[in-house]
Amino acid sequence: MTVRVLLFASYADALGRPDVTMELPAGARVRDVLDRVKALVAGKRVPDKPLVAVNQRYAREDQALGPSDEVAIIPPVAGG
Amino acid sequence: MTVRVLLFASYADALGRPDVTMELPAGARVRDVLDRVKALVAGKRVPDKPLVAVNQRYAREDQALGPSDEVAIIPPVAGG
Amino acid sequence: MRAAMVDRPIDSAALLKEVADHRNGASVLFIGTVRELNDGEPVKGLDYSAYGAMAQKELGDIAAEAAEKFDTSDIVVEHRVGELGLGDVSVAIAVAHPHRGQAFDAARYVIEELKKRAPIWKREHYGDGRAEWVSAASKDLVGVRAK
Amino acid sequence: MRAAMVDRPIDSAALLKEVADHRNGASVLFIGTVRELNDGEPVKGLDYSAYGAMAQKELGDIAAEAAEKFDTSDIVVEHRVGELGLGDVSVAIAVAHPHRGQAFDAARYVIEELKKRAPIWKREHYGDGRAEWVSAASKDLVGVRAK
Repeated sequence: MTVRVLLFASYADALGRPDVTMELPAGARVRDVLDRVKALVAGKRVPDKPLVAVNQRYAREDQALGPSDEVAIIPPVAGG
Repeated sequence: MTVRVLLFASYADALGRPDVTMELPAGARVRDVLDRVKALVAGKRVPDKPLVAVNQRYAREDQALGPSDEVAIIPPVAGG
Repeated sequence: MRAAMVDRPIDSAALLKEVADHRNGASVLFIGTVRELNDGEPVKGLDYSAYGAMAQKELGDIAAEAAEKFDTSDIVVEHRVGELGLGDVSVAIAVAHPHRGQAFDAARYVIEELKKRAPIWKREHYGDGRAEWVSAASKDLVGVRAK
Repeated sequence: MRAAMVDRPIDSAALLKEVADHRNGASVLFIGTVRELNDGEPVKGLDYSAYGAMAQKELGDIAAEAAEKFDTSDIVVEHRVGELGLGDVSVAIAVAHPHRGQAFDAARYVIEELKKRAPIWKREHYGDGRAEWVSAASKDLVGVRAK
């Protein structure tokens, strides 16, 4: 299945772009996306367990993903 | 000595006027003023121990008064 | 820091501007307004009166205490006296601070102390022409007087 | 109740008007502004960016939670994104309530939760041309990037 992954702020800087589309096997979970992202940005400022959102809601590492889900890797927030 | 006594809000209503001037013996204290005021408004909505200010500062019943002091009897406040 | 009893409408936006400073990241404005219901009885309007000179002193003391406790001199408070209609602002407190916690706490301190200590009284006017002195502390009526 | 991410200046007086209601006796406005110093380094300006759709949802959730917890629907919050200069308003929260305690608490709840949960990021611009992503929670710099 195809999943769109969004990166923001310092994570987007680390990746060099604000999003990436991934082909994942059926049954893939949030942690599979994280593993791919960490490989892409190797060593560049993305922590081991960043905050993640799926379809604009905070999600856990073991949340299962479906086709056309939107996954976002969320740097430490700084609103206000 | 002469002391000016101010009354406000419901206390002024009870007295029928907002102030009264009293002749008091030297050494008079706040409680002497209160006794006189309570006699003037007999039974009319002034409690036994109302708040009192002397020269625009909250004062205790036993505070000694001097000539030309300004004494105020303060109803329950309701600012805000 | 400024504290004033006023007999004209309160401009709360002006108070916010007065405390603004580039060192401050947080501003809190509290405003008290005349509301329709006081324990169920429809209020048409209010008049506030005060022991003016003493109220001015108390407000100044309270602002100075808040400045000391919460470490900012960017505090302004104004309380209005006279006739007020529904929705009119009776009191406004503006505080600015580098940090939001202290901004909130200072504004809260000023309104709580003002309500306890400032010699200010309020008479509510009702639809039927009656008017009553109201005690904010107890919400008891402390006196009754026909208008 | 209303929550919005906006890319234009925030009109805090308009927010106060929006929550005003004759049943309410107390209004609290919180505004966050760009300040000069962040841990000692002079800030020339900021840009805020957000995961817009999610930030909008979180703000809406937070306002709804505050409405439920503090028993008022008179809550409005706006957060700005884009380039901001010194003193510009980045966030404003207005709450009105019959009682002041809940008005303060609801405003405080919204800003605290917003700072924890809203996916919004801030990059500070310094006098020497550098810019850095800032984490509000830790005040640590979470990334550095030449402008």
